[in-house]
Amino acid sequence: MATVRFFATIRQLTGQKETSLRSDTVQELLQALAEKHGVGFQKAVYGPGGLSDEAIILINGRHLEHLPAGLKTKLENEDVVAIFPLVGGG
Amino acid sequence: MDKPTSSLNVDGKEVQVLPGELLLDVLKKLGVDIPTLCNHEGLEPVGSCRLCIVEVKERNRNRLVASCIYPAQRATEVRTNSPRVKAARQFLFNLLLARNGDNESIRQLAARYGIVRSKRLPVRPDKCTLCLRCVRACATQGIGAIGTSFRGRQKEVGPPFGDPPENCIGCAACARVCPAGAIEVKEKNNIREIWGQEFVLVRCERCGEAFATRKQLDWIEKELGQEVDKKLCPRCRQRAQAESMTKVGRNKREVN
Amino acid sequence: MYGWVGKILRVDLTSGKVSTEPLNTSLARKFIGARGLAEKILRDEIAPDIDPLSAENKLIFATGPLTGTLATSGSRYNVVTKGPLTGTVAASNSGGFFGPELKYAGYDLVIIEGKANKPMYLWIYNDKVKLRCAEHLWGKLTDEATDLLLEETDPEAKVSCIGPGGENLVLFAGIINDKHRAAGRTGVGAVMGSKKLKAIVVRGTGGVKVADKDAFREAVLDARAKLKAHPVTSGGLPTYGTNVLINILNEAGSLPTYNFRTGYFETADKISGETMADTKYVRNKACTACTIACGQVSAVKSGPYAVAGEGPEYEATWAYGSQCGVDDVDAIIKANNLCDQLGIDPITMGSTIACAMELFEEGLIDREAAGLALNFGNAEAIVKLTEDAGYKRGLGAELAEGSYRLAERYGRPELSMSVKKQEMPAYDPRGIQGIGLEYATSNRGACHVRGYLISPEILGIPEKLDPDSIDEKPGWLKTFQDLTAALDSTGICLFTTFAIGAPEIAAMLSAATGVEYTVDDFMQAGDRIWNLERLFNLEAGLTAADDKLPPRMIEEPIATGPNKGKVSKVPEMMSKYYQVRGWDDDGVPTGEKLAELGLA
Amino acid sequence: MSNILLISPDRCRGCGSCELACSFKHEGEFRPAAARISVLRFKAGISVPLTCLQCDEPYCMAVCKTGAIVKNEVSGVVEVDGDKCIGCRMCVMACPFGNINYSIATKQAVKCDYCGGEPECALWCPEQAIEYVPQDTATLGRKKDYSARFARLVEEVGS
Repeated sequence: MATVRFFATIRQLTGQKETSLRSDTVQELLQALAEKHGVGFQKAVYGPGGLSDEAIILINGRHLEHLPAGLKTKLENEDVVAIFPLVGGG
Repeated sequence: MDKPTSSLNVDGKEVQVLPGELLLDVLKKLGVDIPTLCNHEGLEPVGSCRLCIVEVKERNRNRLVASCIYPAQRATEVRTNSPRVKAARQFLFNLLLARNGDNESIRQLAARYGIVRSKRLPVRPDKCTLCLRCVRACATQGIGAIGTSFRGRQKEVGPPFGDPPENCIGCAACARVCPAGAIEVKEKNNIREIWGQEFVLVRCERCGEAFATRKQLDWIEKELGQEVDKKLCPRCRQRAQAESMTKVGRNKREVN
Repeated sequence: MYGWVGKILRVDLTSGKVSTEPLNTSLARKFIGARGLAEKILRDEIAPDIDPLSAENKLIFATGPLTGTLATSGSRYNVVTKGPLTGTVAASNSGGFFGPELKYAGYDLVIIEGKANKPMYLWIYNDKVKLRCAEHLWGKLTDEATDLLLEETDPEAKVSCIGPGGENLVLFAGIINDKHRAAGRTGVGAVMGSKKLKAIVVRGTGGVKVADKDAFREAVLDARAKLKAHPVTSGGLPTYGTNVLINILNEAGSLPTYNFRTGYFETADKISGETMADTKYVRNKACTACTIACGQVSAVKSGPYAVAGEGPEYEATWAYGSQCGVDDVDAIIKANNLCDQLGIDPITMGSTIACAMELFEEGLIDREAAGLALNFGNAEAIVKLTEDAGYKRGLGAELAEGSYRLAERYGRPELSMSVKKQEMPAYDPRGIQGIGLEYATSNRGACHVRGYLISPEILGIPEKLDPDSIDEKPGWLKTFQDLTAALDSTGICLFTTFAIGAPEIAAMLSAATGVEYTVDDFMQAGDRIWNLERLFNLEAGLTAADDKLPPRMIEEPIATGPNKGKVSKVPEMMSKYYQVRGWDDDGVPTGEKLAELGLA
Repeated sequence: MSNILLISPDRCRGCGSCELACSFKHEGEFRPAAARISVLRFKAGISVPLTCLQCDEPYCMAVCKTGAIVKNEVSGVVEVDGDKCIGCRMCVMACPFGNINYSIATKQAVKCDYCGGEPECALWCPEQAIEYVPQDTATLGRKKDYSARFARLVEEVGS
């Protein structure tokens, strides 16, 4: 089971901070979440239109973008997926 | 909207005139550059300075008139810059400069029309041009604290008999409307001095600004038939208004 | 004049003489304003090797040509001086309403020189300028001093002042304007304190003109639309404040924790923007002409840390939070509020306390000296030590010199997490390579807003750069350093750059000033300012050896979390960085480079 | 139906864009001191933009004897004809809200004129705290609703 954590506005969309899901790949995991959380999530993170430009998805701290397998990245039991909207500050 | 009733030829250009229009207004609408001094949009015209002089054709007769008091309907043709107009304007400016040649704003006005003080005329250092804007402003307010006294070269503007005018409320509109800066207003602490009379200014309860004479506030109350805020200056009234919108108590130190 | 208002106010505190002089327009064109222009004047007028707290140092309050206009977030002013914490050029900038008011009063810059023999404040009402006695204000906290000053000057005036921190020459004292906005870093407040200047109070009823009204209006509307359309500047910041970064940096394994021993804080969510938005934020507020409104009015309603105020910003939350191992959000808000009140920099303060905690756990500082146990995680300690430092009480007197001097005093300088003696902010350079290079090369000591590579490396704006990679970082860093140097000099806020870039800023600047700045001109002005700062520092005695991170970053891998095992590769990037900057191997700008920039 | 400026203080974040936009439009420069709208800032981030309410029976107009102040029956705007102003400042002193000023520079009373139907303050307000909307029952209802919500917020913040 991978741990999924939601932050900022994504937390508002899912109504939870954290969940656990069994998925083989990141893509499968996102599909499951998209199905569960509906249009808002699909627009903000992942949906029929693919990955949103305005989402930051970290797999064990690494941005999905920088993982060689991208969406096809395999998920193991202890893995942590963190999902953020585009945020900034400093 | 009023329909034009007549047409008028201004420097060769035909224009429509509305009933009751004064010639100066027509000329201004056309954008004709004409000197004025006594004229003020908010006051009854009197034609006292005559600087707005133009040449009109009225029943086949040419004459010079002060356009600010001349009903436009009466004329059929107007020349605003004819040799006669220029000469008359020059003469009027010279008289003005003779009387008020030390006054910078009068000199600037004359210079705009290419007129410099003629050396032959003796100069009186008067500030007042006898345009009577102040007198009319005060009268328009319904106060009438000032008028003219004496005649001819002795003619003077001021309160009757030169004494501090009893009905003056110290609003200083006369000073602000004066084109020559001839009326002196002194303000120190919470005292305003004008026409030889001192007026107590009301201090804002909050910020301490001395914002109006008491008599002025009384006058407003009388005019409105309503109470007027005598405690707060306009700026603090605005703050109070904002506070009432925030329901923040006035006594609490909330500001900033 | 357009954009600039064309006048400099010069105040000599030694003689009490106040004078004005016209702005040198050709210098203004080259160095834009604010940070750049004031630094140019500083370098021309002081010897870089002077003691920063001596009368010879000058303190320049500087606005930019866009300050006080409708330009996006055009609220900023800079305080420029030689910094007492770092010994480098110091430029610290702040928003709020003070900077614009200076321009409405008719001044682009105020140059403070000399030293008063008793506490004074400067009261500016348009062209009426007076030095007044401030003995009754000395010792007062910043908000009380501000209230008193408004009472005795004009309720609509704006105040920039120091608190006890600056008065007591805490080396990282800041200057606080509008009660909660701070020119926070590098110790500019200590310089003000050394001059015995408590405050500048200004009221201006004039205006700022722009050269091409239609073009300016269009450029600003365009930039504003982009800010409103961008999720960071229209959603995240107004809702969660800058603390929205706590969780993302933590999840990315780069939230420095326990004095940079690790990059992951187990209970980070307790101090996150999300938590604060739910429980502590009251309302967000904006600075002049700002469409973002990231500022958070916050309140702790009850308990030992009950307080109402503004903030904390992300950096302060981190410094008092994970850096000290503290997850008590109330204590963090209280400590941050104390920083505003005392007028000190919470980044350096928090990180210096973290350093003291490590020294304590190493057995080097004892409990008696500290007055309480300084274990990581002690919420009481962050509040107490902040106050002690502001008043230089007990151990606080040692903390008041920053972590470097503190750690050195106990024989362990390597435990100070600083560069050029200024503490690193809230991003672990071992997990984010670019930010490490940025810290190491920043001209005012470690700093996150001298480039902000976090944007591409973590947030993916404007492009997603791999935080682990190093090859492209020197080039990116130069671009970001130049951009921020130029932007800081215009008077608008760095946060706008999440949504807009050099083209939009150059368009606003050109229309405002009537000087045509192409994107290249604008970026080159940034390059020029960066090199000017470098020259100042070299003349002040710094060398390439100072462009380095604390040894922990290079030698000790991150202990836990996603970046476990990683170290910083700054040494590997340095020569390439010097190269892209046009500097020689010793980090000295080449003659060719200086000639190109018109600095030779 | 005429439009009105609807001000919702609970949305205001105090940036003062309205003051800047107003002075830019009327004075040709960024000069809040000369703006016809003012943002009044209070503790706890509360701020209120204020400008002329375009009263139905304006006191300012009632005390103006030169006819310089007139209520435009079509637009609903209380207009100043500066050329007719004699500088008595009775209007300034009569307005219970402090929403009209006198400019020494132009020797005229100055006040909000809705920018002739395209108010710049509403255009530039980043929070829609100032809106230019039809004056109908829906708007008036919203106005009431905002005031109530705002009052609650202020109570919450405490003072």
